[in-house]
Amino acid sequence: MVLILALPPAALNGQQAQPASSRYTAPVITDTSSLKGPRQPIFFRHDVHTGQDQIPCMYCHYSAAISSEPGIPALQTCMGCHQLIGGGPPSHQAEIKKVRDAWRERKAPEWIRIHALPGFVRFPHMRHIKALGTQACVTCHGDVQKMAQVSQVSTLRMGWCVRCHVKNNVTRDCSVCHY
Amino acid sequence: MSNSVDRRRFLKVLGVTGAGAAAVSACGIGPEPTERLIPYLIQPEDQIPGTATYYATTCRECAAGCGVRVRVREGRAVKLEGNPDSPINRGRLCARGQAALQGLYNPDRIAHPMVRNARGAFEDIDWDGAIQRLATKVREAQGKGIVFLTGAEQSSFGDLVAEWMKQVGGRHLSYEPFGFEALRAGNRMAFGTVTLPTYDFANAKYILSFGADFLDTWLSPVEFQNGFSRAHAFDAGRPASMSKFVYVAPRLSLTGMNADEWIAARPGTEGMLALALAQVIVTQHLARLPAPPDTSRLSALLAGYAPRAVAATIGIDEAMIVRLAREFASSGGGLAVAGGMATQGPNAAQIVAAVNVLNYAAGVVGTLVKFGADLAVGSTNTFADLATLMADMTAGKVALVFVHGTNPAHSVPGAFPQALSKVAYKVSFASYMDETAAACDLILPDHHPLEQWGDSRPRAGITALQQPIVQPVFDTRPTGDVVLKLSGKPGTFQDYLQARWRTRHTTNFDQYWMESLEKGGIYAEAPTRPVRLAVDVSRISPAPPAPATAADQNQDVIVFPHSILHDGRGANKPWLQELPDPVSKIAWHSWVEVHPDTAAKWGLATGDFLLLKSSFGAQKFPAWITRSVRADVLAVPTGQGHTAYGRYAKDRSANAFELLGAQANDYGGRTFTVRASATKTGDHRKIVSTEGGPRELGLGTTEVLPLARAKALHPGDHPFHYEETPEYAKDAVEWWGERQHEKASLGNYRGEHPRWGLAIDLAKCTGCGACVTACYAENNIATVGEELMQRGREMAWLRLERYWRTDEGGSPHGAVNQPMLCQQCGNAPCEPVCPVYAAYHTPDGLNAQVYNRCVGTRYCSNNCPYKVRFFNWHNYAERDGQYEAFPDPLSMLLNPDVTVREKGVMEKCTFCVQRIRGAQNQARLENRNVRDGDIVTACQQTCPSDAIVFGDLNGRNSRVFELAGNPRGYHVLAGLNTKPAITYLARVVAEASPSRG
Amino acid sequence: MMPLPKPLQEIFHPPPTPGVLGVFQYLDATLDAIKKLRAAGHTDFTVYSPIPRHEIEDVLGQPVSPVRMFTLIGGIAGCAVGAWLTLWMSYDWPIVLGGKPVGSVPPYVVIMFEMTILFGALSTILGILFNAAFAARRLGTIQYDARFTNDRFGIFVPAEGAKSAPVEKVLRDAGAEEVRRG
Amino acid sequence: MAEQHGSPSRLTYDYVTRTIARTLGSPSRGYFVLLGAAVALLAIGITTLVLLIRYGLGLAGYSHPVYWAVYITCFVFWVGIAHSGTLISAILFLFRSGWRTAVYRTAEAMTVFAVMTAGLFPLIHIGRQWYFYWLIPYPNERGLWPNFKSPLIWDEFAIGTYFTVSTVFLIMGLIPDIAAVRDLATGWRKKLYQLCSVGWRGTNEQWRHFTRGYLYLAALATPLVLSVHSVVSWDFAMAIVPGWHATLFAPYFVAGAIYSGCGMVITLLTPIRKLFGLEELITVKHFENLAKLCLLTGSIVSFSYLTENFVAWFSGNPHERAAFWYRAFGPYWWASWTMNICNGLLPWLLWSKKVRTNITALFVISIFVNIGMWFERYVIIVVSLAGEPYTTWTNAVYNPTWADWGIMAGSFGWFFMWFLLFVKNFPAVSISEVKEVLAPPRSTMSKVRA
Repeated sequence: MVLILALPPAALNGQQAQPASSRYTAPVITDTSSLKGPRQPIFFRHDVHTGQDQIPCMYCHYSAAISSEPGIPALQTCMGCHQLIGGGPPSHQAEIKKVRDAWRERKAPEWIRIHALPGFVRFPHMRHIKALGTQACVTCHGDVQKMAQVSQVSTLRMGWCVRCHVKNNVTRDCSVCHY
Repeated sequence: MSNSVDRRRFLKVLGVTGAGAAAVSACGIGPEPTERLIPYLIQPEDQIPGTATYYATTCRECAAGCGVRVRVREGRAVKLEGNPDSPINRGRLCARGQAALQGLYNPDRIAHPMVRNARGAFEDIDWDGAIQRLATKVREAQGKGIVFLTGAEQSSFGDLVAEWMKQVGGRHLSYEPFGFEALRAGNRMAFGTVTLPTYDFANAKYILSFGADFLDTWLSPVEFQNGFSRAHAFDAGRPASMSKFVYVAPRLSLTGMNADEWIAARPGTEGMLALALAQVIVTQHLARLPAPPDTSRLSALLAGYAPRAVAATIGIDEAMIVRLAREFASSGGGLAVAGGMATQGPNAAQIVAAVNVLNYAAGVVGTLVKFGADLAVGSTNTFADLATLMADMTAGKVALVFVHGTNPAHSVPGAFPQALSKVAYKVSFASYMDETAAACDLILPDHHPLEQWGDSRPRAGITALQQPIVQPVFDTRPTGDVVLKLSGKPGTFQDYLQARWRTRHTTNFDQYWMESLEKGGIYAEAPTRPVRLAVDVSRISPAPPAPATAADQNQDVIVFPHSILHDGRGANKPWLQELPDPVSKIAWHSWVEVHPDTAAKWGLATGDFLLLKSSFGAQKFPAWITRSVRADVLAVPTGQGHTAYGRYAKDRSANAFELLGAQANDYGGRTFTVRASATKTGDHRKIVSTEGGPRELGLGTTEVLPLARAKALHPGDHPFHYEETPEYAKDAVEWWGERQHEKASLGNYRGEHPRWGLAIDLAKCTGCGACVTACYAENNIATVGEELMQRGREMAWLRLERYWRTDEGGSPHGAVNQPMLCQQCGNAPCEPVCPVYAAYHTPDGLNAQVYNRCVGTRYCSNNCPYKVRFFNWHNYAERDGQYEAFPDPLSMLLNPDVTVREKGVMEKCTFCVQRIRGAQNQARLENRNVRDGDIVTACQQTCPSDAIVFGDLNGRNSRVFELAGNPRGYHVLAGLNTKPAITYLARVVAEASPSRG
Repeated sequence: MMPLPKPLQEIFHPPPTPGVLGVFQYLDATLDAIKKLRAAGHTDFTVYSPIPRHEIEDVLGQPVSPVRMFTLIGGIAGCAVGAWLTLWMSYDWPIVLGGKPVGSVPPYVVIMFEMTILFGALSTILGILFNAAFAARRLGTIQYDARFTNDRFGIFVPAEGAKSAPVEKVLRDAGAEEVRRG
Repeated sequence: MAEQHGSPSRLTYDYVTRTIARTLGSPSRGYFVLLGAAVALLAIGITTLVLLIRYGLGLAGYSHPVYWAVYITCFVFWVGIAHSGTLISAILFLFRSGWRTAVYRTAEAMTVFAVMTAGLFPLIHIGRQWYFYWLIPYPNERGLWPNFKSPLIWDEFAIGTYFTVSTVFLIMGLIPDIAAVRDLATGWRKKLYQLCSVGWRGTNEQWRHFTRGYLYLAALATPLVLSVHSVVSWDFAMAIVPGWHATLFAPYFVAGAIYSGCGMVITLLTPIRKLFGLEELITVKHFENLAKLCLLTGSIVSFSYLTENFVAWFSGNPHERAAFWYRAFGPYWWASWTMNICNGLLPWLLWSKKVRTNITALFVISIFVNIGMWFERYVIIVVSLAGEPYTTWTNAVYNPTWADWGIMAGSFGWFFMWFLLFVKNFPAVSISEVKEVLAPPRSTMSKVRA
């Protein structure tokens, strides 16, 4: 068993790399009931990880740029950092403890799926990232960097896809997505 | 794959990536409900979600030992493809190999170890308890006779078993129902060696088969088919070198169908014919004579076989014998092969010996017949050994028997179960509850070959490796581990295997091991061993013995191995059951082949049951009336008639092995030709046959060119253009077509696009059916079962149409096999009639079918002249539904890149569009264009004959573009102006009269 | 029944129109009466008949019904809608089928034709309803007899007070079976 | 034959009104038995449909490559039935055929209900019935439209238009009659008819617009009736299946439709006339005229059969020849010969005046006409597909199953249910138009008689 212990550079050097003024600071959330989106088994803060700590999306969802699937990071990826990082506020610490417990018990958390396409649609993530760049996740997934809890912001319905394809003058051949 | 997860967990992990999870979602193309995403604990290093990984391993479906590459997605094996590194199959695979996946994910696999309780029923037992119990039994049985029965096992596992048996004082027996004993005995008679040589079909200039079905069941079918099609292919570009193929046998098999000439000699006289040919060659000095002692031995042997003397007995005329001999010898590389099941009568060994003599006389032993590169299947135990074992068991000399990887209770029905019942304790390592396992006391289910370590030595020089591709699907254990544990040795079978491999390569082993795993084994060319004629060769006497049976048993019945189900091991795989037999086109059932003259005599129609009764047993088979069998014989395939084995195999038709005796014959083999009485029972069955009705018109569907004509073709010739648009209308149609296309280039369609196309060489296609199964596997095509198939509901996107080539009397010489699939027409008739644009033309020239848009008017299929569209009459993906085609865990082999179709939608071939899009996505990532050869369709990939080529018809440098311009090329039903993207290259047939010499 | 609010009351239950109703048994008598009424300068009378008779139309001297304009306009509009529907929708998402042009007029003629008929027929109905309703603005306020849909003809002449006597006389003279005032 | 001056004196306006209004009286037990039978058939159909939707169309007998079968056969059959109604009411109206007045209402009601029945079949026969609305050009989120090049969309427009126009045509004709019934009725019926008669009183203004409008409707319905079955025939003629792909199809189908429609009118009128005692209004003369129409259209159909076969032979196209050979002598020979005998030979009996004026004989013939026409569609659809000679490898084994017959039975139940409800609630014979062909009451004539 090999653990990836290296930390992302941004997480380690973030404070030096970014001037404090432009840094986004994720709020400490006490009342989670008002947040949009489904409640996940672990209150994973995308806004903390990618907004505040500036970890690029591709660090965890590494296959989005090379595969049709973005993949859900393995628990091992979480533990890569959280073996060392225990979190600041107590609420954060509690959630990180859940991660560590899961790792110890070898029981992966069952995330609730938010973005789902019907089985007859193919969405090659890598083609979109290739064309739009690694920052383009927000186009469909919304500003996850500021979401304490991720919710679906786009309809992900066909008309929504097609409008973007038409606007960008790329193919709307049916068999690109449906086969 | 080091972390172990239980099966339930494993199934859940599959949900990891979600999209494409249509594969496991029951509602098919309906929207899926919110699901849970369960991440890996540790991401497997070599797997990227949504991207396939390929692992090399070895196919264990038969003894040929083809290399395979397994396509793995999210921990599931979804497709098998041939391993191009393997010198045996060169990247190709047969239908049986493709279907290995259905063995892995078979719903009828034994999920736990089981033991027979006091009431005689099986109950689950835990592994430790089972092994403990077994250890006791082994201790008790020591000295009272222990036998370990395996299938063909030239492998480390076989060696381990042999070692252990030695340790406990037992014996190891390997048994193959079709063990090629006649070949071994014939080789001993002619050359004094019992090994099985390798045959070099690729370099043969003339092929003469005496019943050897080397394309379907004989020794190493994929390898031989690949070689055969290279020898037998016609290529206008190179100096025309199509090798003629003559088939001598009482019935046409898949191999026989591909012959240029079929000689239906009287059964049993094939050896006499071979010697007669040798006689002509020797006396007319058609080949260089062998060295002196052989010359005299040859003359002595051949003296009595002058064509004139034997012609009447053989049943063909003298002139033909002389012609064949001349053709064979003058070709400068004639290869004669013998020993197929169709000729495995009591004198089969003599026939093989005679054919060996013919090869020897023609001087190809050592060049085309390579002793030295011996085939492993030749070192299994003979049927005589099994007969001895049965006698021992009956006599109570065996106290404990282990059965692994073989099912003798099915192939030797009656005798074997009876003998087995006399054994005190029976242990089975079967993966399925087959007839033998059902008669055992303890079942310790083995891993499937795709789940475990192993190796095999299919032929001298080659050791193929086998590695676990997926997590075990059920609570099974590798038998190797069990044996090691029982023999008190430490470690697992993996350790044992590696230790053995370490002895081959002591330095830098890890690298060597990784390289071997990547390549799928180590491949070396074994040196050819020279052989000489045996001293007593003159004792060869292949005349058929007079039958000595009861007077009413007046019919010769040939029991031949089913080319798809083989001895019956494929019977529980729905892909194989649903794949029609290449010759009879019958699926899901057995049959008996009856010549129309015989049928007329008995008043039989196709489907009428015939009761065959030999001295050993009686079985009923529905008749298939065909001219592809001699009038004086009946032929029955093996494969069906299981009384256990699983839901797809059980109680299906009749077991042809019942007709055979359990006694070994004088060369130690089993006689597969019996005398039997045949009685019409009066029952009738609508057998599932996909064969077309009597409306065969041959109008622009299949084209056949005589060899001489094909040779005369020059690049730029278009012999088949006569059937395209008539001259007078040509200009108008062309002008109109141009105008239409101009107007059609709008929107999406503007700009440069490829036009995907296929070229299919009918001169190479043998009709083996590998492509059909590959298509089922790649495209999640549902199998519908016998009842629905009887109603014409089969879903085969790609079907093989078999058209007999007949003489004036209607007797076939052979057949032309035409793979028929969606032609992706440029002017597709199916498209404009769809009211909702579900069938439409893509910019890259595909005739796409948008499943989720389809409402199911079925107009497209009505308007398709090729009839290659298939409708989902029921929901074949519905969980536990009445029509479910993928019961758990079969659903795990569904391709996540292909939508599983819902009921009520039309589906069809789209040239594996998922592979096209995958290659385009990859090319885009790498900032390049798709290259010719990047995209390989499933059918092309597996085709053992390399008959199918895919590519871009607009790419001037593509292989398919070149083939589309071949003078032999034609379009099916070109007169309809559909402009298909598939170019067929006409079949070429070497005529009966010699073209030279 | 609840009395309706006043403005609605006036619309749905207008006060009866005063006048004289003549019931005729015979067609020729009816025609005679019409001629006489017209000669006497009456234009605003209503003729009831169980079936349409061209003789009545002739003596009334009515112009041809404007319904035909509705039919014409509806038909032309339908044809245009058919053409727009087919061509616009084809080019909105151009998809090539069977090597045919995206906007292919010959097949669309069928749709255009059907739409012509559909719109033509519907606007004809509208025309009938509209015209009949417009003309019948006094319908329901004038006297009616249930026999008019069976076998009697009738003429209603709006007249008040003193003016009704001469009208009554004309109707009687022409051969009215019955003359009612109301 | 504009006016029947010599008609018997009993046929007065009042007699006509009361005779026809009498048909709306309390239903007899026999009526309820018939209605119950129709509803029972409909229940069978609905049950079958539910099973079809649940388990898939595979319950029916379909077999590759016979992908259209009994359902489409029934569809064309019912569309065909629908044709005589509008023909009689519109075309004969334009030709001023007086005899149509007694029969046109029944025929027209039959048209509407037959189209209603026919229209269900395409919905039932598609694989995913719940997505039938994708065939309609409605603005949707996906931005997709239907394909107007597909004959199925033409069909949808043609059938839709035909249903709409024939319905409004029927309703228009009904209005004066409902008013007449209203003026005789009492109780709840009076209220109902009051509502349905939309204020009809037979004023000169109403008649002026009504007669004009009716004329234009008839003028529009005439090309429509010819186009609808042409479009239906193009479902087949536009395809490349030998046996379908023929320019002859449009006129051939239209003639066949009218032929079967007239047959059905005879089948329906015979019992209605008896049950409702309408012998005075619907006379043998009317039946004879219908029979003549049958004879004419039947002859066109027979001629089309000959032409089809001749062209298949004369074209020299081997596929065409094979298709027609298969049709006549293949495994479905019985269907073709049923069709040939019922449609090709039977109409010849109608040359005899004796047969034409014998209502029992006509009734029997009309039933055979219907059977024959059903088989015509069966032969064209099923047999052409089964014997499709392009691909020599397909092996058709088509046999209808209970699911085919269940839906077909349901369609008859559906049709007859509506028809029975109609004839009991609305005048099945036009009151005003029958009066139109009578001599109007004139004082001079009555004086002479007196």
